[in-house]
Amino acid sequence: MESPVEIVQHTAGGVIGVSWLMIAFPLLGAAILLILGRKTDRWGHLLGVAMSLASFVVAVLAFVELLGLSAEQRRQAVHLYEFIPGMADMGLLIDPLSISFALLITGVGSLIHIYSIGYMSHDPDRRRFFSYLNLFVAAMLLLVLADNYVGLFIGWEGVGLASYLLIGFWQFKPSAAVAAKKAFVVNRVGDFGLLVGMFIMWSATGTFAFAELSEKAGSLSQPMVTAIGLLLLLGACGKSAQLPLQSWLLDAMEGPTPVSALIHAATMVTAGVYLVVRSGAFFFPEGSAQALAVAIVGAATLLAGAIIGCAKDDIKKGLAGSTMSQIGYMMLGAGLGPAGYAFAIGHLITHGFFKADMFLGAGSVMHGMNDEVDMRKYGALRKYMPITFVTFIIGYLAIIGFPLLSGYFTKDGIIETAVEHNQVLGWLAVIGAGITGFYMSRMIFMTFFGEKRWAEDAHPHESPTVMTVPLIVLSIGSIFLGGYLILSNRLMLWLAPAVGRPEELPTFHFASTPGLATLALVAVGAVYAWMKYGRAEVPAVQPRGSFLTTFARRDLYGDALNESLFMRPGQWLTRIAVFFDNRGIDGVVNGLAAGIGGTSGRLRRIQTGFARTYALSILIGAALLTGALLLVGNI
Amino acid sequence: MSSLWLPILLAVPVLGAVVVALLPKGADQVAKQVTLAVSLVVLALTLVMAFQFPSAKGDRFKFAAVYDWIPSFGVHFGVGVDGIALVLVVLSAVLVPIVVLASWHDADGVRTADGTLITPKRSVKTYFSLLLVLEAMMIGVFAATDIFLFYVFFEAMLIPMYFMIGSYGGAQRSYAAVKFLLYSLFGGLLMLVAVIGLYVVAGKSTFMFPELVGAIQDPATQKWLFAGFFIAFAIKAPLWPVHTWLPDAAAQAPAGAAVLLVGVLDKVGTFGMLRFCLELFPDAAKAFTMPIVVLAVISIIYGAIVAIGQSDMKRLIAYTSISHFGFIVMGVFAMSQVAQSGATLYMVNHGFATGALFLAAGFLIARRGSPHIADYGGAQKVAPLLAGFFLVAGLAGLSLPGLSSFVSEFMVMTGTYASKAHGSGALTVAAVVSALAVILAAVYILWMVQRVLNGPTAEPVKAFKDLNVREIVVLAPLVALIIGFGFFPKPLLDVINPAVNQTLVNVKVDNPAIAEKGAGQ
Amino acid sequence: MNPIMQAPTIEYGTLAPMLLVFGAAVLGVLVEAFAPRYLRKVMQVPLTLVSLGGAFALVLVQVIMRGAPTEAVAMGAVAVDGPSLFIWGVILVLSFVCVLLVNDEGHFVASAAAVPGSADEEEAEAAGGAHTEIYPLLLFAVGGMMLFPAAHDLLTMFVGLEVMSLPLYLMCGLARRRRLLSQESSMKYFLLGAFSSAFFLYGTAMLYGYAGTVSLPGINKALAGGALLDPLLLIGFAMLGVGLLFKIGAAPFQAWKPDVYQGAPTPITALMASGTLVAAMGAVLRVFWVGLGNLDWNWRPVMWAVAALTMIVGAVLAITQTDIKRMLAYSSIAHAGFLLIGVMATFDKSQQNAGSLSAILFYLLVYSFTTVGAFAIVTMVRDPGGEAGHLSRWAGLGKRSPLLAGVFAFFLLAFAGIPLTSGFFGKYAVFAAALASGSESGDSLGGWMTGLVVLGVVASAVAAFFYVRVIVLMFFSEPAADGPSIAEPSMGTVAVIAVAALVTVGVGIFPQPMLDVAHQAAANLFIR
Amino acid sequence: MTAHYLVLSGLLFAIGAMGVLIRRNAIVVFMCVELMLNACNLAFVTFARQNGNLEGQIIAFFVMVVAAAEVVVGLAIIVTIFRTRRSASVDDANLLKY
Repeated sequence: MESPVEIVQHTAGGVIGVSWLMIAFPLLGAAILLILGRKTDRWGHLLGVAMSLASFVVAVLAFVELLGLSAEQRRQAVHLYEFIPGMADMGLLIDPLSISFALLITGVGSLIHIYSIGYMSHDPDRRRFFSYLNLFVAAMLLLVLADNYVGLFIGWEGVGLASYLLIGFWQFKPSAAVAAKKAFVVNRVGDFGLLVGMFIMWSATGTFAFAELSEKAGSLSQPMVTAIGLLLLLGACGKSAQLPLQSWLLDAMEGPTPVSALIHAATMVTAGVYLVVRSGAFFFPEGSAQALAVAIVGAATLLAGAIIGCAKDDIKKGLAGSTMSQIGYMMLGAGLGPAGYAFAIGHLITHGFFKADMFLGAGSVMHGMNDEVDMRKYGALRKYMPITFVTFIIGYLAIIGFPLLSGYFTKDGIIETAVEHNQVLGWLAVIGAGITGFYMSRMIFMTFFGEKRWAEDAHPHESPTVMTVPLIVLSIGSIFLGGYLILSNRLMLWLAPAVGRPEELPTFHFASTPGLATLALVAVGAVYAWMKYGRAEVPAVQPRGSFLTTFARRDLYGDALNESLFMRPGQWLTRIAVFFDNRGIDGVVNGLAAGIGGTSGRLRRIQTGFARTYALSILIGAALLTGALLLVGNI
Repeated sequence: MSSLWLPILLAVPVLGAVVVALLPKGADQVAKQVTLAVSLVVLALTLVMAFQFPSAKGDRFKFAAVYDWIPSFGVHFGVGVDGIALVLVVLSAVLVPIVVLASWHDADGVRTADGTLITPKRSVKTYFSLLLVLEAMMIGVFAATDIFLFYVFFEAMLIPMYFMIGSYGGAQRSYAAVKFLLYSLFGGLLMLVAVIGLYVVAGKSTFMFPELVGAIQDPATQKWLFAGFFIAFAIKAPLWPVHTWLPDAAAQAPAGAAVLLVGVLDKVGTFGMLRFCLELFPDAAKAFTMPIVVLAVISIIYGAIVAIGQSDMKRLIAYTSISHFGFIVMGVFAMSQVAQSGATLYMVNHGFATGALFLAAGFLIARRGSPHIADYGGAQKVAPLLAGFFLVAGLAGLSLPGLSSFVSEFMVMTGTYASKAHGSGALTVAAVVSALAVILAAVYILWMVQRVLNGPTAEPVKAFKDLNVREIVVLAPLVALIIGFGFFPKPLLDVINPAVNQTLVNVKVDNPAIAEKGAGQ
Repeated sequence: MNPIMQAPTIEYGTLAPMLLVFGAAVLGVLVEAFAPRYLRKVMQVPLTLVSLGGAFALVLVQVIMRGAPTEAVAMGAVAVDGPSLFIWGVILVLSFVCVLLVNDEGHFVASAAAVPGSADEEEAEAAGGAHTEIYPLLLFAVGGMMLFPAAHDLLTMFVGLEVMSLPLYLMCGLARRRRLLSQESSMKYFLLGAFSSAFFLYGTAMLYGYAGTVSLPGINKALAGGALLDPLLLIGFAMLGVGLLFKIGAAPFQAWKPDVYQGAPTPITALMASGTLVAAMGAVLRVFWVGLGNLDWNWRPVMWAVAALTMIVGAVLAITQTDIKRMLAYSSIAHAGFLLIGVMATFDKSQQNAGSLSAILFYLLVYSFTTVGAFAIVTMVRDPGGEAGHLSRWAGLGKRSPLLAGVFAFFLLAFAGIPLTSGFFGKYAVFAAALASGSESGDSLGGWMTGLVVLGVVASAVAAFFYVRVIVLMFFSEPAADGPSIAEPSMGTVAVIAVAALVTVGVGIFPQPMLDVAHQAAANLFIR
Repeated sequence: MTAHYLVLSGLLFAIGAMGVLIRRNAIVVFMCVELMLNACNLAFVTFARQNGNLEGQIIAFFVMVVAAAEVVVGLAIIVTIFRTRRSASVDDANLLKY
């Protein structure tokens, strides 16, 4: 799609000129903490927070500067240096889209940094934790700020690495190590798609830069564009845990809770959405095969995630399921073209707030309950950790789309646009909203209401201020942000220079059919949850559920599927290959040697030691010689 | 007017080797220090030379020096470097001092953390003088502009490495050493026939490479001679299915020698393909491209899969290298500027990455006394620094973006995909299939990391000490290079690109779209 | 021809080197006859060395003063031309070196006639003096070696053959240790040698019958005109071939080599492995190229097969040998095969001949020196019962005496033809010559030459295996507790090893001078 | 009419060769070799007659001398062996093999 506004090479100095500082600060922090190592244990976490805040400040300033420019000026490319001569340059693209992400990443990121000071206070490796967090922030910023796919890919893998390191932060737990590896490998499947997509771009256009690509994309043949789109979608699926590459996200909860909040809820997992929106040129026109694919993947995942969310007793896994589902909404939105982009990004931002809010809340709960994650061992906690309770409730209301809270606006936006574009997907999204209502309410009731079901040694208490403050800030965001962004299309207009905009701006109706339907379903879900978990007694051990329940508990058999489709055959293939290499190829080589040796061993027996035998051989030789000569002579 | 740079560069390590060899018995410490000093001098000289390279005169081969050696065979002592050769010479010069430091105690008899002796005490000065001889030959083989001289170094190189593996290696060392020597010797002898054939057929009564470019016109002859050269290089590289000597050799060799073996010696194979197979026999090269690319892709995937199944760290790393060499070969024969520059860059980066990985693994093995992955677990807890270096090296091995090997691998794959040299879509298929290795690489590296570094700390591992200063000094520069070139490969590429363009001109590939693209605007 | 016989003329100047050696030999016999036992050795050694040295000097004089003469002297009986002089020079130096080895105490039996372990052997031992007859015998053998390749007609060649062989037969039986083996080897060598020389002679007779003369040029002339399918010719030719190929030990006539090399006293083995091979190779070249040049399209295919067979047999059989001298014997068979590749590269209509010839001469030079060096080292590794022949005894030698093992390893690498050793250039020269002649127009078997070279390459790869095997034994395996002792080397032995090593290294790094010599020697080919 | 002589010499040569192969006693083997040499002599003389020049006859004399020398050496060797082994059988001497 022709991006409406040309990218202008940034000339004037100002903050945008030094916007690379955004990346540099946390990178520097990570480097210092990793290189100096234990020496920094005492103040390491503070440095981490400082660096993250610093880059937040830069982001804000750049944002302000960008606001100062006219809409036509709001795509500033900052050239850093020549990366691969003739192929790709290192450069940043500061435009509404990227800066919005930068704000989210650094803002929420900083809050989570602060929160972690408290959360990780007892961990001997807190310094290492912060170095990884900083590394993540830097990589994530490179991902969203880069002005070409190579730069984006570096960031893309950088966040993958950070996620790998943080999921496996408690690597002495085998489960954590495995989860980390799984996350990385599954992501690599997506990267494969992204890579091949880039091959095609290069061979077709000879560039990786967003600017040139969006110009040349129009001139490419339709099949080629479709191919690129689908391959990019594969990449997005990997990063954003969309079907069919969703399986890693639930295991990723092995990581410390702040990680789940920052990486696996607020920012990294949404990179897929960013990729799709940023690559709008290859998902154009809306309704094209690849765009439709995006929407379908989104719809499918939002249902799958929701269903999984219903069956989890592990509070973090429950939240992870809902994350999947919410990102499904964003994907759905992103699949609808410019009309949906604004809502997708909007939901992405608000989700960043309320999901982070709830994860941190969950973390705060675990903090109080000796890292217990099983909701069946919770209950009645509202009295013991009020702040956590309130903030969590706000997040909850936001996510189920309680009117006038953030989630309400953004999610509704997506649903309505979806219904306009594609009835089926739209109504599926509505259903998904209903399920969301159920499983989130279930979580609330099991955690904060009902009877105590604690372990003996549990002494729940409110978390320290350093943890509660971020909760409060986030919950405030969860309340107001959505309305601010969506009403009067602020976000859409703001993003327009970057991602374009539909011809006529949508107007938000508070009483649209899908909207009301959504509210109704959510209410139903919530009530059902209350009857099942609020009013009724929650069994301390998981009861054998119906087929559907088991189906959900097993993550829709995603792992089983991967295992039987890829892991097992892969292991067999490996064994066969190794055997073939040792016995087959090497066997031939050694066999050859042995063969020559054997021949030699047999031949030397001819040397009998009897002089007369030798004489005979001479005579025979003479005969042969004569015969040969006669033969050759007669030829 | 011939420059003295390279002759000096060759002479210094040789003299050093003689000095070390002549040291009195028991002067082990001195021997080590002398060796280190000499290798550092060589490094310094090389770097100075490298920085003068852009300004140096000479059309293609700079710092060229040609002296008559065996007039009646038309053999010259001809040396000189173009961009490709230069970066490889630099690679060798960088790795040697590191290896010297790394194998500081290898000949003293290695003891594990719990004090059990793995390898007995052996002659220290022999080891280090061999190392210096090897360095001279590595520099010579890349710098030779006379094909006969190249062949001499190519073969003579085997001997020091043979002794380093054979008398300083692990339990199976003599089997591995003999296998390595005979395999390479066989290839080399076939190449000898081709070399002679080239001389005879060309009838130029000289072995100087520049004069022999384009000397062979008849396609049939080209094919035969090409085969002679290629088989030798394929064994050296090593390419599937003649790769089986590498895992044995690399697994048995002391870590330092393994680094030079995989990091530099094997590059001679891919370097030879790029320099000789392509430029001397362009038509044959084009004719054989498809089969060779197929072999390369097989190496990539096959090597990766077999690597996953290895239970021995060093063997695993060796198989990953086979996979990586597949990439290099594919890049060389993709006949596109991007791919070939990528391949050349890959030769360098792979040297650093695999070098670091082998050394880190070597340090682990020196502590535990066993290369078997199963004998480890939870090393991160007790030796975080070592674990960190191991991890970074491993990530370079799976060519994580931001680390040097990514740039080269990416260039190779993109260049191959986009190569118009063969028109056919076959190359694009090859590129896509090879990209699958991205996934496999993650599996083999991370699974090893998981089994070695993660999980609960195994009993014998608890005794591990973290890296000492010497070991840090060994690994730090490599990791620095890996990260540095990961974000800023331009210096290398600026040197490589012109040389590769020259190659493509001699191969007469008209691939403008890519060629002028990659050449850098 | 006119009825009056004129007195034959003999160019003494030209023949001086050979005559000197023979003269010294006769003198040596007289010494044995008249000098008292305790004086004999004192007189024999200087006599031998001086005569050999003098002869070499005379060869140099010939070359320097008169350039390389190319004339048939002694009424066309002896051809003194470039190749002969080169071969003479090589043989003289080699034999000089071997004499130094022979000098070393303890190789030769006190009294060959005495029964092993009998009383009179005790006594002879006590008396101390070994057989000093060895020196005149050696001189006669050397004289024969000089005459053999220089002979210009088949009769002279036959005489040279016998003069060379008979003393060798005897000397083979003179080992002090392991006398049974020594005597056995001498008998086998004698019987088979005589047998093969009978073939040689019969072949000569047939050719005489065909051509009416035994002079090589005469035969060639006859071939130019005569019928080429005459059975006389072909049979005679084959028989002649048997005699010659037997001497160089080409398959299928190689059987004697391992046994004789193993049994004979090592210094004599060294002489046979170097001198005899050189001489016989020269003779082969002369016969096939001067005498039968016009028949080349006929014999080269056959020679192709012989060369191939020889290389393969030598390389393959060597792999499983357990005795070092036996292994070296097989390796010398393999090398004879490589040399035959060179012989293949010479044929009548070729411009390449000079090149090929010089390649062969060069190969002979480098190979024979390395061989002598290797055998010299073999003499130094001793067990109580004599030399430590069995390979297993060599295990870990590199640990006990690194220098010796190192030098030996170096010689082995030279045999294997690794670059920067003389052996590499030898192989290279021969292979190059073969390919060059193969690519020439007018070569009856162009492609086949390439095939042969490839075969040679494969053979040398196989051969490399057993050389490497010895290195593995010496360096990579732990020494046996009761390992062999290293004899305190005499000056002579040290000198031998030093010379050999020097040639191997020197030629390995700067082959040009030697190549030039070979080129000059081969420049105007054999006289025909 | 020289053909008969040639046939005869051929026969003698063959007989000698056969003898070498068949007989065990070293002396006899050696005599067979001598027989072969004499077969050659016959051939030489015959050809000399045929070609009408004297070379062949002269060669015959040379050969006799050589043969005589061979006898000396040969007998010496065989006798020594006999003294040590108390047997002149060629086959008994086969320590050197393989």
